[in-house]
Amino acid sequence: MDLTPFLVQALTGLYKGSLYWILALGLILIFGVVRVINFAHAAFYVTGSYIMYTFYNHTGNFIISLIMAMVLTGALGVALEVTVIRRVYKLETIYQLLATFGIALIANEAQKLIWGKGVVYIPIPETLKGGVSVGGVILNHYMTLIIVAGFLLFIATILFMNNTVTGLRIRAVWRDPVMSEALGINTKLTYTLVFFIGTALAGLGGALTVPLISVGPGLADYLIVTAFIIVVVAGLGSITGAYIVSILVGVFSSILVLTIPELDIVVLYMIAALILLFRPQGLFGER
Amino acid sequence: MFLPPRLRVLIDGNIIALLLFIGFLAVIPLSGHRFYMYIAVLIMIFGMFAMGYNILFGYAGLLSFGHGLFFGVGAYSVALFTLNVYRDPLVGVLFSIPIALLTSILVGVLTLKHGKVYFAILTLALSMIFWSALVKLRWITGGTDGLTGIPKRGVLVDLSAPTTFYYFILVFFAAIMLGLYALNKSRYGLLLRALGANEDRLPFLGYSTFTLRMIALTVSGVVSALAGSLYAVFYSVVTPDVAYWTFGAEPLVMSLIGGSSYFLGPLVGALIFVSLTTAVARFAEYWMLLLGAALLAMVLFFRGGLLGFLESLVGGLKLGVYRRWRF
Amino acid sequence: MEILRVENVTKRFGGFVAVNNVSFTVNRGETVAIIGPNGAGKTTLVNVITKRLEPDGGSVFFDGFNITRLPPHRISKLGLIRTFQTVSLFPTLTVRENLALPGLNAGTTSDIKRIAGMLGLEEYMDIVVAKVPLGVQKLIELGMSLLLKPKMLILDEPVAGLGAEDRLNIVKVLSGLKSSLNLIIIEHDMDVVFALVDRIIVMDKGSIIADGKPEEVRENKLVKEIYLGVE
Amino acid sequence: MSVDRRGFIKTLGAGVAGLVVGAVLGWAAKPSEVREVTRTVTVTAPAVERKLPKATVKIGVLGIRSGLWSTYGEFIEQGARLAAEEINARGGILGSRVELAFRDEQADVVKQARELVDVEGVDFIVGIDSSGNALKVGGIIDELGKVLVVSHAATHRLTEELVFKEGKKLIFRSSVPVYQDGILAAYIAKDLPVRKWAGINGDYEFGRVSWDLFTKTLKTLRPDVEFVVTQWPKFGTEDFTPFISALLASDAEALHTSIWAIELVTLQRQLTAMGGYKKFKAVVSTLGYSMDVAYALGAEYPTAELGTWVSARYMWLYPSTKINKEFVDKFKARWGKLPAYSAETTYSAIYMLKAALENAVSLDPDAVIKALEGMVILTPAGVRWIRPEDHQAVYEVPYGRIVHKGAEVPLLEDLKAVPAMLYYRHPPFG
Repeated sequence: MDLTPFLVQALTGLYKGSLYWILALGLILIFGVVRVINFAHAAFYVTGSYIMYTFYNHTGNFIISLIMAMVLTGALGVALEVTVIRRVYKLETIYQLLATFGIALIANEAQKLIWGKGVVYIPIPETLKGGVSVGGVILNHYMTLIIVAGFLLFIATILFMNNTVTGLRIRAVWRDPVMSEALGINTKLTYTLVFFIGTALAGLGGALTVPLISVGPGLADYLIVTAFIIVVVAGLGSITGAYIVSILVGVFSSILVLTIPELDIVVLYMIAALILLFRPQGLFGER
Repeated sequence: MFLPPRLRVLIDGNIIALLLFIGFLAVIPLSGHRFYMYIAVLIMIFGMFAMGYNILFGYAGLLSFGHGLFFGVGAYSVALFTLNVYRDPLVGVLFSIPIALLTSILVGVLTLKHGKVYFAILTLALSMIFWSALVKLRWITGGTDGLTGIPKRGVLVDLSAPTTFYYFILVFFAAIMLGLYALNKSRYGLLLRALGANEDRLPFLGYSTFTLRMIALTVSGVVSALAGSLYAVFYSVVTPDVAYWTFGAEPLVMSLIGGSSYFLGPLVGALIFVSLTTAVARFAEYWMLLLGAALLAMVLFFRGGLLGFLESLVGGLKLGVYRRWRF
Repeated sequence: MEILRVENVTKRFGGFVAVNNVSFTVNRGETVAIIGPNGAGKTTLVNVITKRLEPDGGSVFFDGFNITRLPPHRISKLGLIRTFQTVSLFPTLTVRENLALPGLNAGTTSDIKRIAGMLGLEEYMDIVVAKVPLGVQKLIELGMSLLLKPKMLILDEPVAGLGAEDRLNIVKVLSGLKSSLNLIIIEHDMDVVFALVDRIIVMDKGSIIADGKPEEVRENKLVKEIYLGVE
Repeated sequence: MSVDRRGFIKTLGAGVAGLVVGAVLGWAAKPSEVREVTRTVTVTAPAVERKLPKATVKIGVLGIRSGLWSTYGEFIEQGARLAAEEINARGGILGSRVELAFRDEQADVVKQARELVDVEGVDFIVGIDSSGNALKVGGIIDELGKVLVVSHAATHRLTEELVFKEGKKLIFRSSVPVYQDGILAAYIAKDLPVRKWAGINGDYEFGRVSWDLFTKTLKTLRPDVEFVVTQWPKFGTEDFTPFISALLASDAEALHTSIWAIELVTLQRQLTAMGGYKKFKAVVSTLGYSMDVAYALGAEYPTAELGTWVSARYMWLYPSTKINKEFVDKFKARWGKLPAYSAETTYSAIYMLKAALENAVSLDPDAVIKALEGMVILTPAGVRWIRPEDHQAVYEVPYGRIVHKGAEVPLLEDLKAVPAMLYYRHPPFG
């Protein structure tokens, strides 16, 4: 039996998994530290895409546009945190969900007003246009870049969390906000910082995909569902777990497309549900 | 009032308001205005859905993200039954009840053993499986396009005239509302409220929380499924959208808008939700923007829902207060 | 004639042994106090007996039944009832509704009236529990437990956090109950303990270090050292 | 469902009338002659006191106006507005002004349709993007009691089942249905020197039926072909990479797809990036010349060795008639872009209603239905014949090969048209 098709599917799955991971990381940080389930995460993702598109059209510089997309999306996140999200921290979770859901609806429509309803994207950078051919399928360099970027992001996050003072502070608040406050950590500032990081990551994810995925208002509504499933299956609170599960979901769903295309999502959801039934705290979560 | 004490206990502001509302609904067809009849049917169907949902959410304190599952089970069982087994809407709707009962028990066995957070996640996961199965098992469910041609005119009953159909729905609506009111007043109503208020204490009073939760889930699931089956007959079309989690979150939003700690809160919420979406959709383009702003305003300023807001204005409104829900 | 027998019960939290191989028996008609410093394992022991926590080892027998594997609601139905250290009521329900909850299983409206009268709760009946004073809440907790018609009642610090007047009130009620059911009281207030019980079990660091009549325990050197001394 | 050889012969026979119409009025006819014909259509009614009972004719317009597909609602709106403005500038319909009311079909289409009829008091409904929504409104059309002209939704069930089998005579359709994506696509494919086909179509009825009609028709026309791999991404897929690599893992030589709108833009770009255009010698993209896609891909629109064959439900560069040229110019002047297909189909739907009203001189639905049935009308997309049995507007739209000539959008070469009567399915739709 020729295994090349499976290898190819696994590789494209690796790329998709890396995309999920960038989304899931922002979600999990915000959920873990700020304890808000951010329904507007997809809206930030799309905002990142649009900002990337705008800057790229004006400057033609991929790197600058990417940084601007991250920073501006993060700044938007902070603006929202300070004006709205901060006011719902003390409320029951359900109200936080509704507030972020309201923000998502508003953001979708606002994007339509600013960038129009049409489809936008930017070309793949010239230097990355080529690719590696595996069994007749070209693994585009840009896709490889996203796989590498996802992995680097994972390493960077682990290093940041374990080896910097800010990372330590974030972990402390993650573990126990009350105790952290007692120890003199400025939790309010930490929340804002984490919201910045989380939304900037969403912006990064959105910006990175404009060369491959076309952008329209309300695009990521579907993507975000998968990211949520990943966070839950991994266990709320495990960064390493989220990375592993993202990659597994990417690879596994990709192979399902090849093997049982008729039932791919059913199987995926079944497995997710089975995992949750037997380990409701998630694969890597603590009860 | 000159009523025997047993009866007097049963009578409060809720039942009076409910009877007045049912009376009001009963005279709407006299106006001959079909659009208002249409809106009223929507309010009744979503009112049932939200009231059913709130048994679990407002009473028992369990947040379900998967109620689209029950609604969908109701809708698809009436569709499959009337199209393949026996062509009659009434029999179809009644058929959906035992199916919903079995589904509820199955869901309960799978989800109720763990804590509240896990319940929310597990119901979401189960409803997504159901949804994806509806999408993918085309030869049974018609896939994304769903099933069409659910009859209003059947072997036993003919509901094809709009007014007949309206009263058909009204009968179910009134029966369910009065049934829920009786439940609310019964010992189980009290136990379910106690479950929401402090579930950890109940075992030490000799009650199994699992059993109580199962009762709440079953009532909630069956009422939601009934709403779904009526919805399917109403539209004569059913698509997997009804089982998607966003659809399942609508009764939650309705309960919160009306006030989830009030018996009539979900119904009031359904009334507002349906009217509001009808009104803002006239602004064609940007109705989602307005909906988002309305949600945000509610979270920031009117967290007790409309009834909570009214109560804060007119203190001592005896509408039957339950606890506020907490994760 | 024994009513409760605890055999070699152990409960660990991670590496910490909260209850270490504890065994004792309570006979019918006995009123027992469990005392000991904070962290001695008293509440954990009660939690294990009533199955709020799963034991890591040992067995519990009540009224001839092995209750080690029973879920808490079944244990309650056998007549082994407990109260909680921090008041655990249904804060959004009225006092009447709180008292009605046990009644749905065992008592009747007249029982509620009688108990409410005995505890002096009549004036609060239609007020939401969250709005009544702590002392009254403790009484409601007691009333709720009594309405379950217990064979044995375990009271976890029934007077903690109360003023002198409320304490007196509860002690009065409890001494009236002594004759009709078995009481186990966990309490720090030695006046309350000595006023009520026939027997004292002293715990420290998860183990029983003394068990006997109040006067014996009072004279026990070890107890004086580690417990009464501290006080 | 199947279209076998015998079916085609029958089709030809049944289509004689249509072919005659095509021959007389056909797309090659000179503009002046054609105008003469339309005049004969509209002048049949008596000339005395030709007025409608109302001073305004109100038309409800449904389209997708929120979310990822909201461009399509915009196209419908643009076409409808242009038609109404033109008609009103020339004195309306028999002196009555045309007024439009827009609604988002994503906000519960049945509610919107009812509100248009019962509250806004519209006389007609046009538009509707989604097939599901068209079937929902179609299901209650008798309760609404107004003529509905669907101008985008492509499900064959609307006309074949609701109109023809169930007799819901109030429903019409001005746009070509899924025959374009299935049957005509097969006619294009049969001439390509490839044997092994791959397919990627949406996992919903439109996608399924497109592929089904395509494979069955092509197998009849070219028994030597093979269909080696099929993928069914769900509606709203934002990333096609796993599907594409599964397609590329096969030994297929050509690809058929009825994916559309933003999804098609992503599909084409990812197909290019992953080497799809090195592998597939030909690509048939049934809605590839929808203007949102043409504008979005622009100069990057990939071209396969044997051609990227695209079509739509109307294409601005076909036919080269005066009326079409005028329409394109007016549309560009009004909206700044070339007309998308659903703009034309909605524009023509309103002109169909205008012609019917001028003929019937009445707003009575039965009279309007009678006037619409069998109507032959010259529109930008060519001559439309409203087939009386199923109320489907019969006209042809060709396929063409994408070429880049430095224009604002890619252009088409080798336009291949097949007479509409040949590739439309016919009553009784065996």
